[in-house]
Amino acid sequence: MNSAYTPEEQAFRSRVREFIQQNLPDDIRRKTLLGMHLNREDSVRWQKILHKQGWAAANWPVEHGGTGWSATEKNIFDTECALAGAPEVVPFGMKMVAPVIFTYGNEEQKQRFLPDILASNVWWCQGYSEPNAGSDLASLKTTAKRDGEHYIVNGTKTWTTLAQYADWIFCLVRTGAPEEKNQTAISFLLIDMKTPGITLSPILTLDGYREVNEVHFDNVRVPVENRIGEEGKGWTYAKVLLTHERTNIARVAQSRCQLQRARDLAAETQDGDSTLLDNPHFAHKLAEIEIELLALEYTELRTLDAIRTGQAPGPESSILKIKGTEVAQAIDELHAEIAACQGMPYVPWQLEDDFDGEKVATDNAVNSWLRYFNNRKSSIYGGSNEIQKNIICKAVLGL
Amino acid sequence: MNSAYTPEEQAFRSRVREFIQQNLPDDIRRKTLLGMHLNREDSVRWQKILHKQGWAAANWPVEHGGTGWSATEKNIFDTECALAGAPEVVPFGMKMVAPVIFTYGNEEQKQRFLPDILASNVWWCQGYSEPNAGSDLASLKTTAKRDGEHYIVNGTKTWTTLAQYADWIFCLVRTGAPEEKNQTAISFLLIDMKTPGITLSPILTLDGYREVNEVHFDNVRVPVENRIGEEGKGWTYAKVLLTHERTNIARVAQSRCQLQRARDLAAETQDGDSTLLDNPHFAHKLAEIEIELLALEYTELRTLDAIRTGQAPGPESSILKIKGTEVAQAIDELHAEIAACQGMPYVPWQLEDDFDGEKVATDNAVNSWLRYFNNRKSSIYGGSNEIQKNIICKAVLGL
Amino acid sequence: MDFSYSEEQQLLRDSVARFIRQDYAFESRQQTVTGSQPFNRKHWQQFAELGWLLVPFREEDGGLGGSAVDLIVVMEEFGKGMVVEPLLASVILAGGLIAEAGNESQKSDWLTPLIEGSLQLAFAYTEPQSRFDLSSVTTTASEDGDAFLVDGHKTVVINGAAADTLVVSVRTGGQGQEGISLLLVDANAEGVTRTHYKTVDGHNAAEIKFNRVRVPRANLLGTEGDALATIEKVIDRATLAVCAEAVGAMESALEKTLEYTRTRKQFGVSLSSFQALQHRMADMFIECQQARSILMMAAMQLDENEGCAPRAVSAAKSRIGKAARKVGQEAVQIHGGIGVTDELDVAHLFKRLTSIQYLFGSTDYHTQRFIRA
Amino acid sequence: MDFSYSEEQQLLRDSVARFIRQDYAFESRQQTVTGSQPFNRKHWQQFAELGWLLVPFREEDGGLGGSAVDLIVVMEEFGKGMVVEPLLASVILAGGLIAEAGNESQKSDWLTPLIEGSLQLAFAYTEPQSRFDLSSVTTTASEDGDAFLVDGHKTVVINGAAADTLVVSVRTGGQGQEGISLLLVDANAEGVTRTHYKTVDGHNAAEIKFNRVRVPRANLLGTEGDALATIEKVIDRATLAVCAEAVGAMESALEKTLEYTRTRKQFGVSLSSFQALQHRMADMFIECQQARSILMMAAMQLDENEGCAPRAVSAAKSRIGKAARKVGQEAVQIHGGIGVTDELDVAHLFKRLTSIQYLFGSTDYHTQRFIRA
Repeated sequence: MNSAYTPEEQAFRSRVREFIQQNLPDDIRRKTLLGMHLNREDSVRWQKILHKQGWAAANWPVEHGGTGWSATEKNIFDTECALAGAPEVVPFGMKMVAPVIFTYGNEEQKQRFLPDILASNVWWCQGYSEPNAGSDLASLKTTAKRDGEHYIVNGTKTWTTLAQYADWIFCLVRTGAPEEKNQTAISFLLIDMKTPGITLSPILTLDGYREVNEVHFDNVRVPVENRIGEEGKGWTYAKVLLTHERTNIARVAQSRCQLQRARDLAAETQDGDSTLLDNPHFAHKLAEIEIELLALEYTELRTLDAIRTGQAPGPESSILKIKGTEVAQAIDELHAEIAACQGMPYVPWQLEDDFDGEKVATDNAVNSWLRYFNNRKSSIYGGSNEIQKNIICKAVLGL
Repeated sequence: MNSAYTPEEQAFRSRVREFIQQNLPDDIRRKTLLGMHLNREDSVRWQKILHKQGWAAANWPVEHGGTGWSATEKNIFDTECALAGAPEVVPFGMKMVAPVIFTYGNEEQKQRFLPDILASNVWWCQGYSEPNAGSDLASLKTTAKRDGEHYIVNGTKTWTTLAQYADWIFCLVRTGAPEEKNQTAISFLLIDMKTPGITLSPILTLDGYREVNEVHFDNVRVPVENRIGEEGKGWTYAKVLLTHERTNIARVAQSRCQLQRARDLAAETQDGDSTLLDNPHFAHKLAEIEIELLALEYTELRTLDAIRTGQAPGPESSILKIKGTEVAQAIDELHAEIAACQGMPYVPWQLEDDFDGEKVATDNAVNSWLRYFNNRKSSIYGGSNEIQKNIICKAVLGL
Repeated sequence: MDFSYSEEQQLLRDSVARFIRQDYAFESRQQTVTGSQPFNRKHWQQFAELGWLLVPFREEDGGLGGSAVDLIVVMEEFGKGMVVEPLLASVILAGGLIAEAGNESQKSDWLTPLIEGSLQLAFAYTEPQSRFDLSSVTTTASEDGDAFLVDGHKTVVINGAAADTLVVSVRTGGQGQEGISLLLVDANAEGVTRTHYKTVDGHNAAEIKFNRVRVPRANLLGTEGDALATIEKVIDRATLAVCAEAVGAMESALEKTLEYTRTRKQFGVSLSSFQALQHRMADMFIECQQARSILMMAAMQLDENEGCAPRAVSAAKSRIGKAARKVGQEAVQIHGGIGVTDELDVAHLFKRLTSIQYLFGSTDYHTQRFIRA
Repeated sequence: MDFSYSEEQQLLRDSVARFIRQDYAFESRQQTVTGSQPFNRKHWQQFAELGWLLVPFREEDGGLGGSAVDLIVVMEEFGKGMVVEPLLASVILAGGLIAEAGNESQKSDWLTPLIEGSLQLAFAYTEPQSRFDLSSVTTTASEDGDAFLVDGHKTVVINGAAADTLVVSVRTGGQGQEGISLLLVDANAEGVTRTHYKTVDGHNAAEIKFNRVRVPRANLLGTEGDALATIEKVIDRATLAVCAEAVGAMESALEKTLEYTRTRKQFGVSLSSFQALQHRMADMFIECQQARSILMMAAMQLDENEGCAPRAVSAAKSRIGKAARKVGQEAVQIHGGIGVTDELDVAHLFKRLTSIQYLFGSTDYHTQRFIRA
């Protein structure tokens, strides 16, 4: 048993660190460290920088332009990005639809779609969830009826993140009868967002941000050639990839970075006759979170080690999801507490680069409450923590 | 809305306080404040002192020798007893079987049993629970078969507290067929513990104390005249009285008294360069418990006020049970923390009055861990906190 | 001992509850919040007409008696409706200071129009560095003939956008707890700069800077240099008021969560049938009940036993802050996705409950104040 | 990076696990605990024969290497079986001090028989006032020719009833962290008074008083007055050892709880079908996993990076103490009535987990030490 990285891994870490230091634009770093929402241009700019370096697609095989990194290398890359304030990859194209395309798509589809994803020329969004379905994906109602060489798509998708930026959407649609089982009735379609009949309704999250949308399909004509794989097999494709390739679930490095910021801010925050970091109760809370994060880091490393030695990660990733969100939310609360009432002003515009008015509170303070509010989602989205506990009960504890 | 006691109530409080101060034996006070188990002699001695004063039976009607106190007066009495270190009434005779006898018993039974209960001449124990039944009382297996003017009782009761002291036991037994419903198949019997065929197996609690027993009945002959009320109605009698007359569930005054002791002990406990009470984190924990207890005290007073104005206490008593045990257990843990490793020696005998050896640690330290261990039962016995939450969900929240 | 509301209090409660039900639906509240006005002035007129602006004041000041219990009756219902009209900031806080420390002329100049509904006030006291320390005042008032010249910066002044007159805490000398005074300052006076905004929970507020603002000596509230005790007393009452607001908001959040889980189906059954969620809602219920109990304790102590006010209020704020955090977070979590959207009332209850956790001192601050008290 | 045990470690683990399974059933453990002997000496001979007494020592001291990872391999299995034989007190603590600070002659006089299984040691260091402060030593050793005279009182000395020789921390001068020394004291020397007892979790211990006990200068371990760093280092290793023991005990408690809820019926269905209990057992599982992770972190730090030992060990003890509390309490609560009886193994796991929460510093103490480290 030893915790040392190999010399090759250490050298790789240095290379990543150096590259980010030299190439990450300051404005993007600032926004990322503050925990602001990045706009399309920010995300694409950084992704193109990575692409130039050949590091755009950490999770793709080399043959399609991916890095071919091991799980440990991916973890090192994610860690260094997070610690340095580099944004995460927008996952919809790179991590979600691309693996479906290169695994189940035909040659023509691979050549048509993958290069633009790799180069971040095209923004994708995801059309899985539907209204009133919650964590229960089984009751898909959006239909795709065959009409010659097209499908006619009707229905509504929801919780579609940043659909307002998207050029394309990948959708699960019902090509079979309503009563048919998902395993044979669902197909996987790629749809151009400019197709007539698609409209968006924004949904604001509780921090006032347009993070998600409803996407309405009203007799939208989609060429059959945009279907991935066989008709009726879409559920299976999506399922395989949902449980696969969930890297950086625990978000250890992001949390470490935010915890360090909290410590620094607390040290500058007056609290009575001293600073907040000197308040023994606050320091105790901070230390408990730091210790929890340390444990989580090693839980993650244990999982990586299991992957390395060929054991499937399996339901242990539920622990990473639960504890990862709990720790991140606890750190968000520390930031909210540091800001205290200075976090109350709702002035998100003052955080933008082009704001030239007078700021009413520090950017840290203003964003800390918004971030605390927004990040309540993390224990709900992507399989709520309740669902994760059910998975542990069933798959690990045999209950 | 006001929180003031009436002048009559205040005068009553003074009388109770004064009486306890003048009449409570020091050795009993010491044991009670330490949280030690009292033996039979201790309990009876104090109960007889109360009896002489006419205060033995707070929950009995005046006609049978009770005090006739209001809910508020009972609360004042319980509070003053707890704060002064007077033991609680042993409930099995006074609070459990007596109300069944004076409500459902015949005249002969009342005259035969009540005076000895009132005067604490006879020790009773309870025969409700059976092995493998848990919180589920529905599956009673102990049988009572009619044989002329006797019942022949066979079966086993368990969790019978202090049965080793008992002269009599009151039992729920099955006089109907095994498949018959409890509402018609269960009878309520009073059984002399000296009857041939009764044997006890002690069950030690995790602090090593013989707190409970299994009571085995092997063809035990019980005169039919010892049955209370009608045959087959015992379940109903027991149910009515189980939900009735649960006073001092929250144990606010006991907790207040123990919290004050914890504060005093922490102030005397060296912790690094200062005392434990000066440790900001410890002080914070203590304050949080104190505040929770304050809230609980007012939750209890609100319930008393509801009783006073004729509203039934109802399922709100589940809150008192849950929070009461949580607070008490939290205070037990404070005591365990104050003692720290000084609580490790298992030497309960050094707490007894007749111990004349050398003590290996303070009585407080030695008993604090035992008390912490033993009191884990409080969230399990008498309807576990899980059962109480089920009650709240069903009866209050309509789930 | 009597834990019930008087007949008058019941009428008051019913009247506020009726207003919330009939005139303060969530959608119309959101229109106010996202609109350009600080709040809905029609509602304010209703408050005046219904007599609610009288509630916080003693009879000799033209009020209804001003008991703490009266206060929590109104604020609890306000909490359920998430009312953003500035009863707390204008009337309880700023009005409370004038009632507490003002002379007769000041009361007739400012309290009378306030109670009539024609004047808006705000209390400008927090500064960027002050956090929860009421004695951390760096805004100065230096003597200049028969006036003061005020310089400084006040932050997150609730109702600061709407206020006609500000009550400002200033340092007229001394250090720490000594030398703090209160001045009535025209919000539109020369040298006053206000930057308006809404808070995350929909109240209007402002950053206010004072640059050699001339304030006549007649506008000094109470004795010069001796205002801290007055401020503490009024802040304690305001703290009780937000505690009551939180109790109302929590009960509303619980009720909506219960309702949602009863109707929402997942995997073919209603969410409310999942025992793990049931027990968590039972925990929320217990939190609400414990919060209500300690609120009543604090209100009664304020009315009966003023000497115990700091300790009682801090106990209540600490306990209710804890409950507000738990109930708010759980209500959102149990609602799932919809719970983190701007369109759901529960998300806004959660945000208001967060603000209340920090207003007038955080949960930890009040636990520590309780230890010292 | 490699989180797996070496082949030798796996063999060691299997060997300890086999012993627990075959020779250390709960009932026979209880016979030892309630019996009059400090522990089962036959077991101790087995430990010696199986080579387990060699595990904590470096090869140059006649040991097997003494890595921290080796240590946790053994202690985790001991935790599952609630072993009361004094590997921790006699070998890791007292033996560790001799290995760390002793000269060759001392090692051959005490370490050799210890490893062979013929000698019992104990480390007498806590005093009634000392709580977790290792520098709080009032037991004095004053010079008397070529010897020391020892006076003082040591409390809760684990294995103090069985020990032949005591390692005693004494003050030979100075104040605070300076002037602390270690002496090897014959447990049966004149002036030594021992009061024996069992601890709540079944280990043997003693109160030990020293009254002008004469100890030859040759029995001084290490440099006079300079022992604190040695003590801290050895206590850190012992702390890691009880952390490992806790991880084993927690996993055992969880496993027994799962098994109980699967078989136990209530209201006609098995307890394990209640979702509220399921989620709580999922929480217990997560606690166990987080505890195991931080244990591995600390063990690896001790082996690879000694300078970080205090911080790593305190992180582990703090986190594992929290887990021990939760898992122990929940295991008892979910078992219900049977969980609070002496006859159930889970009740004894709970008691041992409680002791571990406090041994070598409480959870809060280690959180605070982590902050300072």
